[in-house]
Amino acid sequence: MSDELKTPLLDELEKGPWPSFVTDIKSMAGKNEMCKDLLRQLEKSYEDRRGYWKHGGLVGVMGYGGGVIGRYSALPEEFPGVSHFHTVRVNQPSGWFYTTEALREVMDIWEKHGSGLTNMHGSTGDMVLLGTRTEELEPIFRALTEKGWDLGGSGSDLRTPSCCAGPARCEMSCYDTLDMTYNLTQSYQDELHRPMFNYKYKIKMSGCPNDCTAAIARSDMGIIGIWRDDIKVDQAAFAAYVDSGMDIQGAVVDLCPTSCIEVDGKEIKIDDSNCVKCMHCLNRLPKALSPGDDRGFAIALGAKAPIVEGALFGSVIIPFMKIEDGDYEPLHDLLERIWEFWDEHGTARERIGEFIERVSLATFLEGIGEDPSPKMVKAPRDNPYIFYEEYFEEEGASASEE
Amino acid sequence: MSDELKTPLLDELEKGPWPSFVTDIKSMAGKNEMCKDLLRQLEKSYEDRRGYWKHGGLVGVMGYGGGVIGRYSALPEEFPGVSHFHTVRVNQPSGWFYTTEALREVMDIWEKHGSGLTNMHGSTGDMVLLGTRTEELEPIFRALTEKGWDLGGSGSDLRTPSCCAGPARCEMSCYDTLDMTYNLTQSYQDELHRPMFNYKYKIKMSGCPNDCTAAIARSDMGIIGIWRDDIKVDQAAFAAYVDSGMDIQGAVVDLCPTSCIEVDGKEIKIDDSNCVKCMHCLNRLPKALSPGDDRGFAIALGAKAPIVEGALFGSVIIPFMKIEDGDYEPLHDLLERIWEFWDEHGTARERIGEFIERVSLATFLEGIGEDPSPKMVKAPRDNPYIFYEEYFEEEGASASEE
Amino acid sequence: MATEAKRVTDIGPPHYDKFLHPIIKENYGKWQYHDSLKPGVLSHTGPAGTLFTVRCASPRLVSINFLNNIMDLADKYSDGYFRFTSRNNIEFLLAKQENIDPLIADLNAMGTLVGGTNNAISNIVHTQGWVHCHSAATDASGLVKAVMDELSEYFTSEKLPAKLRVAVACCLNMCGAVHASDIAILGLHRTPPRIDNDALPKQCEIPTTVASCPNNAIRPTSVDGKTTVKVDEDKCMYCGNCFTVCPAMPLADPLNDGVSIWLGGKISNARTEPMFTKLAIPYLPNNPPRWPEVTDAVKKIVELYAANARPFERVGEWINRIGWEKFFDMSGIEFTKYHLDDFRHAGTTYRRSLHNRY
Amino acid sequence: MATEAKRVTDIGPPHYDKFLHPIIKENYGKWQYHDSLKPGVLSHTGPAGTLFTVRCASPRLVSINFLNNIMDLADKYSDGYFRFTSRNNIEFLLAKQENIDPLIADLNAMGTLVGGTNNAISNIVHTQGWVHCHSAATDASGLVKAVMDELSEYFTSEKLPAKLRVAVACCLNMCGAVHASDIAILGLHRTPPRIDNDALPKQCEIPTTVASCPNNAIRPTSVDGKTTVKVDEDKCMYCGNCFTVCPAMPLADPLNDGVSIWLGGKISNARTEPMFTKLAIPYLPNNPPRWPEVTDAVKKIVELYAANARPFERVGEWINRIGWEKFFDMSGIEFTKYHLDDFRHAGTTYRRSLHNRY
Ligand code: SRM
Ligand code: SRM
Ligand code: SRM
Ligand code: SRM
Ligand code: SF4
Ligand code: SF4
Ligand code: SF4
Ligand code: SF4
Ligand code: SF4
Ligand code: SF4
Ligand code: SF4
Ligand code: SF4
Repeated sequence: MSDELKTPLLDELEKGPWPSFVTDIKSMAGKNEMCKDLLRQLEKSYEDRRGYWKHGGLVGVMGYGGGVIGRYSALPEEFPGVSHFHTVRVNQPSGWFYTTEALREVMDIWEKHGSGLTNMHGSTGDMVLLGTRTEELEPIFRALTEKGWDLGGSGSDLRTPSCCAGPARCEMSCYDTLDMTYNLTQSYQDELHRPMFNYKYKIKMSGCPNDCTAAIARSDMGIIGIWRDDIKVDQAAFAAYVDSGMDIQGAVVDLCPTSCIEVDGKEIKIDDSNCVKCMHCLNRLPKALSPGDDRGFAIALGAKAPIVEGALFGSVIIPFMKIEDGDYEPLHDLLERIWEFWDEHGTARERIGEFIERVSLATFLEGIGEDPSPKMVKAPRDNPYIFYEEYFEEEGASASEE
Repeated sequence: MSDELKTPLLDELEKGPWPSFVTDIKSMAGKNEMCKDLLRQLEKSYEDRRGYWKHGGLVGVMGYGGGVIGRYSALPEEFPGVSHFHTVRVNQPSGWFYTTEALREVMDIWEKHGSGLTNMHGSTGDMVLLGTRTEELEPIFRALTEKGWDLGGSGSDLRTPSCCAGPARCEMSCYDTLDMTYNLTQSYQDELHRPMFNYKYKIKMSGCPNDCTAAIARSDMGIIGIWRDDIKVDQAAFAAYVDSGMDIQGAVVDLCPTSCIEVDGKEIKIDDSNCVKCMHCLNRLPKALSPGDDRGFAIALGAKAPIVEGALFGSVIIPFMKIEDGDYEPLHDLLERIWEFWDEHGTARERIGEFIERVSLATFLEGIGEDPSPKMVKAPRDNPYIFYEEYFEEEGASASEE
Repeated sequence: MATEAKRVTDIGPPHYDKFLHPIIKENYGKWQYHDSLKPGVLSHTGPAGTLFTVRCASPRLVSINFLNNIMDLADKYSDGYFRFTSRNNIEFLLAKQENIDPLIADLNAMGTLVGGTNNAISNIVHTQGWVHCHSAATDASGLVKAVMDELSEYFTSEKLPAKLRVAVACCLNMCGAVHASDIAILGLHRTPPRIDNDALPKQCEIPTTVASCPNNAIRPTSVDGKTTVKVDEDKCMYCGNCFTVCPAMPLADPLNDGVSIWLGGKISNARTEPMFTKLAIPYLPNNPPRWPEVTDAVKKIVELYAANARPFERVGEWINRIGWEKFFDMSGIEFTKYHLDDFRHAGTTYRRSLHNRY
Repeated sequence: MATEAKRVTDIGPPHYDKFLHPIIKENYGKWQYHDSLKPGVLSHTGPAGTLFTVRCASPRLVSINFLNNIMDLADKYSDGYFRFTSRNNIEFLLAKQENIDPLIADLNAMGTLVGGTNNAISNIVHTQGWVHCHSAATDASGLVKAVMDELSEYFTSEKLPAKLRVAVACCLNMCGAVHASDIAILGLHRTPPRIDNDALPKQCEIPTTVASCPNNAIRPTSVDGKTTVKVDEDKCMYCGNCFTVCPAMPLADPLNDGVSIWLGGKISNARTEPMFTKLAIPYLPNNPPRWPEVTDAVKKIVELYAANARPFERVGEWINRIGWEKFFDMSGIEFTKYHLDDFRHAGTTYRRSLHNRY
């Protein structure tokens, strides 16, 4: 087919202030056939208003079940450059912090073995190398591992954990999100690379309830920083906010969901017993307020997109936990109890959130050996359909478990 | 069996400040064998901690399918006085207003033909005559009708409509609850006396959102007074409340759910466009505030107790409607559209609330010929599972209904 | 003589008109405002003058004797006009203010109480219980009497933060207001139905019976030749719906039937939207004649509420403000797995945010 | 030579430590507060000093060329240290405040924008679309470009009442944040899957395929001898879950695939609990390359929000305060039967109170 590249529709997307992916891909089209045919097939999609990718096939690297998304063009004759166009998911570093030196090494590999296109980053958090051929997969893997990189997750496995900047660049962080992400990723390499679960299991870590990684909405296990004691107040700094003329009443006091803030002159009083740790006052007054000293995290299980039972946010299963002097053992133990119970009683393609709803929270808690707490619910049940387990055997006999 | 009455357990319930039903029933026991055996059987229930009534049998009066609840003792030999102990439901007058003259007539009939015990009133609203024999039913019915009374509902029929004091004794009333109750009861005598529905259908009428008949919680069709224009304000009367030293801020302003009240000195300002007609400010300041002039009612369908899908409150199906110069035709028309659709597509023992949830609100509205309104929901759907009906047949063809 | 007369049907109730006091007729739909004179006494004023209402308690299960005494007083003080309320209290409708106190004196003399208005505990909406219903797991009238004896001071005063509505029902059918009351007392069965395999084939329609179970716990089966049903006991949550349609599946079990306590429901739209009642205490023993465990529990809750809620805060509004966890702490009521919803919309009750008090 | 080396597996990602700027290492976990210097520029201060962050936009679908340009700037201004955000923006981590403006100038020169902080519209969380996914009902990168061209002024300024998070997904799988965003743009199929009866028996597991349907619309059947499946079109809501497990059931339909607009979701716990996104516009035509109907609709909503919401009120918080009905009035968006929920917990969305604005 002719060498020139005609993409009138896509060219429309080179206009406007927002950086253009079309311009960028075009800049590669000279040196890379894949990019050229990608643009051509995409132009056709724009004309016909439909995609031209075949349903993903199973491809990967030796000994791994995940990390690669197979992708083939539905029109290989027309667009040979993208007859194969697989994705390689590379496990990003904690918090997406890089040095140019390290990332250049990855890009050199990718320039050599693939389309040179990427997603920085995928929605789960991986560094996504977009578009290569089956025969390149193994060489890419070797080259990456030599430079200290490894693949991320895909399929029914532990998905690549990700976290917010946390302690590395945020004063709100209630635990070390970067270290926990590194620890869990390293501790569960097998679960990450070899799909053995009922379905995907995503872990996201946010250092506080602002939840900058959307853990409560987008991860099967959201680990979100929280504190148990009182908000720390620097009254001098607060007075400075007052002096600055900021509308403390409107911007802070009135917006506290539990109305537990009082301002008396230049002094702020917080009724911490009614504070629900929403973060708003800390967000508005970062110099005056900060999370307490008794910091840790809560764990919310089961968030997911709507397919198939409807979208779910995570539900609080562990209201509070902390890592004491670097010992992740209790967290690993919990994670393994959860996986074991889900593995044993869950069905194929049943996310943990759907699983908990099906077997019921009470059953799930018993299954993983945790006690019920009112912190796990908005309110107790309002229906009378209670499965009583204690009952009396005969006159005089006392309550007994079935 | 011996004539004396030994009820040591029940006697305990003669103590204490609250009026005692035991003392009262005992006062009848002299003249009425039924009362005596009722106390005896009840005493046995208190000893054994269980009831001794057989499952209701089908009894009634000629040509009626409802109005009587058949009841037989499970221990007729032991307690012959209550071998039959049927309930007769007598349709109460609108708003439970009586004259002694009229009620004495009913009581004379009941003294002659029954136990002399009643429930004033049953939870649905009927005057409940508690305890008589099958052979007395027809005579009771004749005697009642001669005095201008008729039976109420039971079984799968229209249940006896009831209403609050409304315009007869309340300044909040937005429509004539007594008259509508009378009108509907008289207009649907056949539906009330001859069960032909899938299940019971209860109508309760409250004159305003205070809902003093619990229509939103206890009736398949709750007709609840509401107004559309602004709350009427008597600023002088409001000033008087201020002068009285009442805590207007704490008791009124701060409790408005949409914060639409402002008090400026002795003047009250209400942002009616944000008022959700909750009634709280009117309740606190009845002399200063009253419902607007554009009064009518909203209709909420589907309230019920938990059996079997869980309890439901009524959902707003008609956000606003009014009876113009005594013409109930539009309301009758609506009611008949609802019954017809429910009758045709509902299943046995499916209450209208369960029915709407099963077929979906959209389908139900189409079925009865009403348009969707945002007033019918808290918020639009959050799931993407939309059943589109308009679609394109072929290039150029415009949207068409399936 | 009466019974000779021609039989008439479908005449419906008498027209309300003839039961309305003259003052009511004149002020009908024109009432301007109401006042509260003292607990149990209201006045309503309209262009044609003021009507005084005296409200007294009724056990609801009442005899002709009781009603005759009431009617004698109505004749004496309110021109024979009176009414019943939606909570089964009795209201005397007086034209003369000076009749109020003598009427109250006579009512107290006949052994009833005046009150139930404004921020009071009004009469308990309740049901039949062992007095009349085959389905009852407990008695209703007795429970009401035992509980109101404890709470009567809140009926005759208006010292609570807001109205407090109590309901009693004797089985899960909840005839009344249990599902939407500030405090609800619910009798329940806690063991599966026992099947009478001889009676069932005769008395029950198998398909209807099978269909009646919300949890599909009922399956058809045959026992020595007869088609009957069996219940999967792990799936049964004792709702009793099968018994309602099939007499041969009784649930009554004196050893295990019990009483549960529920909280925080409301019906009015005042301030907050209507709310369902939520589980507080899953099981208390069914202990007639005075149910001490139940009355103690209810009284403690009322006192906790009275001491902590803000003005005009209903029980549910109060608990929502402080949070259920705090309520369980303050009340000392144990939070158990039974409190965790596991029915249709259970997921919507889970805490799906970080909003918690620590 | 590299490829000769022994093959290693399961080494995981590099330790984050080596990617942290020296100032970060010293202030690690000890940060005291942050400041906003201007749109896109933040400073974080700790005992060991202050770190400056400059945030620039990225199309996310980026080539080595783009990344090399970025990395050249990182070498030039931030000692080679930089990061990506959870919304795919790029953050340069600067030790020297004086580097901020030159860096911004170079970024603008290379054709990107600086901003996205505080009360701005940040980058759009999005997905693959026609660039890489077989399931796509629309393109993602193109939609994002078209929409952000319209909204860029809100990226480079902080003039909105609060943060405004936009998400795009190209099918109901919603890879990303569509279900919980202030504004979400969702591509969808609107006709049932077309079944390839020749391919299906070979490519698909019948039980899995049947089980995949949330609405039980799929039944096994046999077409000229081969076992395949059929779809009850009245029950199908085009979710595409069957296609995910069975390639022989494609849903793509250029004539009917379209775009929908959703509103009012949020993730943070700030003030209010997280909220799901709700349907605003059920269908807009799928109109590449610039989707004018979609960009117009989104821009109108943003402007309505900007003009009416209170400070720090997210889109969903604003709509909840004024009520959805008022939102539909103000926006002129039509409320249709499609807005009425009819899925699992539909009943919980009904208005079950009298609380309405008239
Ligand atoms: C690449 C990525 C989108 C992107 O452009 O970033 C992606 C791409 C796909 N997702 Fe996803 N998902 C991606 C993040 C998500 C997220 C967001 C997140 O992880 O934070 C979600 C919503 C959260 C969740 O997990 O529910 C998500 C929910 C889904 C679903 C619905 C699953 C569900 O239970 O609701 C599917 C369907 C499935 O699992 O079969 C799916 C399936 C897919 C498949 C594999 C298509 C398929 O049906 O097999 C897509 C491959 C596209 C391709 O050819 O490249 N993807 N997917 C994201 C992964 C990149 C990475 O590893 O970093
Ligand atoms: C008499 C009364 C209780 C009372 O003491 O006041 C009553 C008594 C019975 N109700 Fe009820 N219900 C009574 C008001 C209610 C209410 C309250 C209301 O109407 O405001 C409810 C809850 C609201 C509702 O309708 O859901 C109510 C919900 C039920 C149910 C559950 C129905 C449901 O769909 O949830 C049943 C079971 C059934 O229908 O088979 C039921 C069934 C019964 C039966 C017929 C027992 C049965 O299973 O067949 C009871 C007969 C008892 C007896 O022997 O006298 N009763 N029933 C009330 C009728 C008196 C009257 O006509 O005025
Ligand atoms: C007489 C009666 C209507 C009837 O036709 O029988 C009635 C009468 C009045 N109600 Fe009611 N309500 C009556 C049952 C109800 C019910 C229904 C129920 O309890 O089952 C409710 C809903 C209860 C709930 O929300 O759970 C009810 C919720 C109200 C409210 C809202 C209270 C709140 O703040 O939630 C008011 C307004 C107020 O009291 O401030 C109210 C106000 C009133 C007023 C002040 C209306 C007026 O201006 O006259 C009447 C006297 C109030 C009082 O008793 O303190 N009425 N009222 C009912 C008396 C029952 C009783 O004997 O105690
Ligand atoms: C860099 C980043 C974390 C990361 O590791 O990548 C981040 C960083 C910060 N976030 Fe965030 N948030 C980041 C994604 C998020 C997300 C996740 C998302 O958007 O998908 C959320 C939840 C969004 C939602 O609620 O839907 C998020 C909700 C917040 C909030 C709560 C806003 C609110 O009032 O609802 C705050 C507090 C604030 O801004 O007042 C916050 C505050 C902050 C602060 C001020 C924290 C701090 O003290 O440093 C950081 C700079 C704020 C800013 O950009 O205005 N961050 N932040 C993410 C930047 C994304 C971007 O490029 O724009
Ligand atoms: S989640 Fe909290 S700790 Fe993490 S970046 Fe956001 S605000 Fe900081
Ligand atoms: S964190 Fe939220 S709830 Fe707690 S005091 Fe601050 S604003 Fe109030
Ligand atoms: S519902 Fe309204 S109108 Fe009826 S009695 Fe109660 S307050 Fe009065
Ligand atoms: S009726 Fe309720 S919502 Fe309306 S102004 Fe009064 S208090 Fe506010
Ligand atoms: S609640 Fe149950 S037991 Fe009590 S009257 Fe109603 S049906 Fe009978
Ligand atoms: S009691 Fe209820 S749950 Fe148990 S079998 Fe009968 S209908 Fe089913
Ligand atoms: S949203 Fe759908 S189409 Fe888009 S990437 Fe995810 S699975 Fe593919
Ligand atoms: S698209 Fe969804 S609803 Fe339709 S058949 Fe497939 S799985 Fe079922």
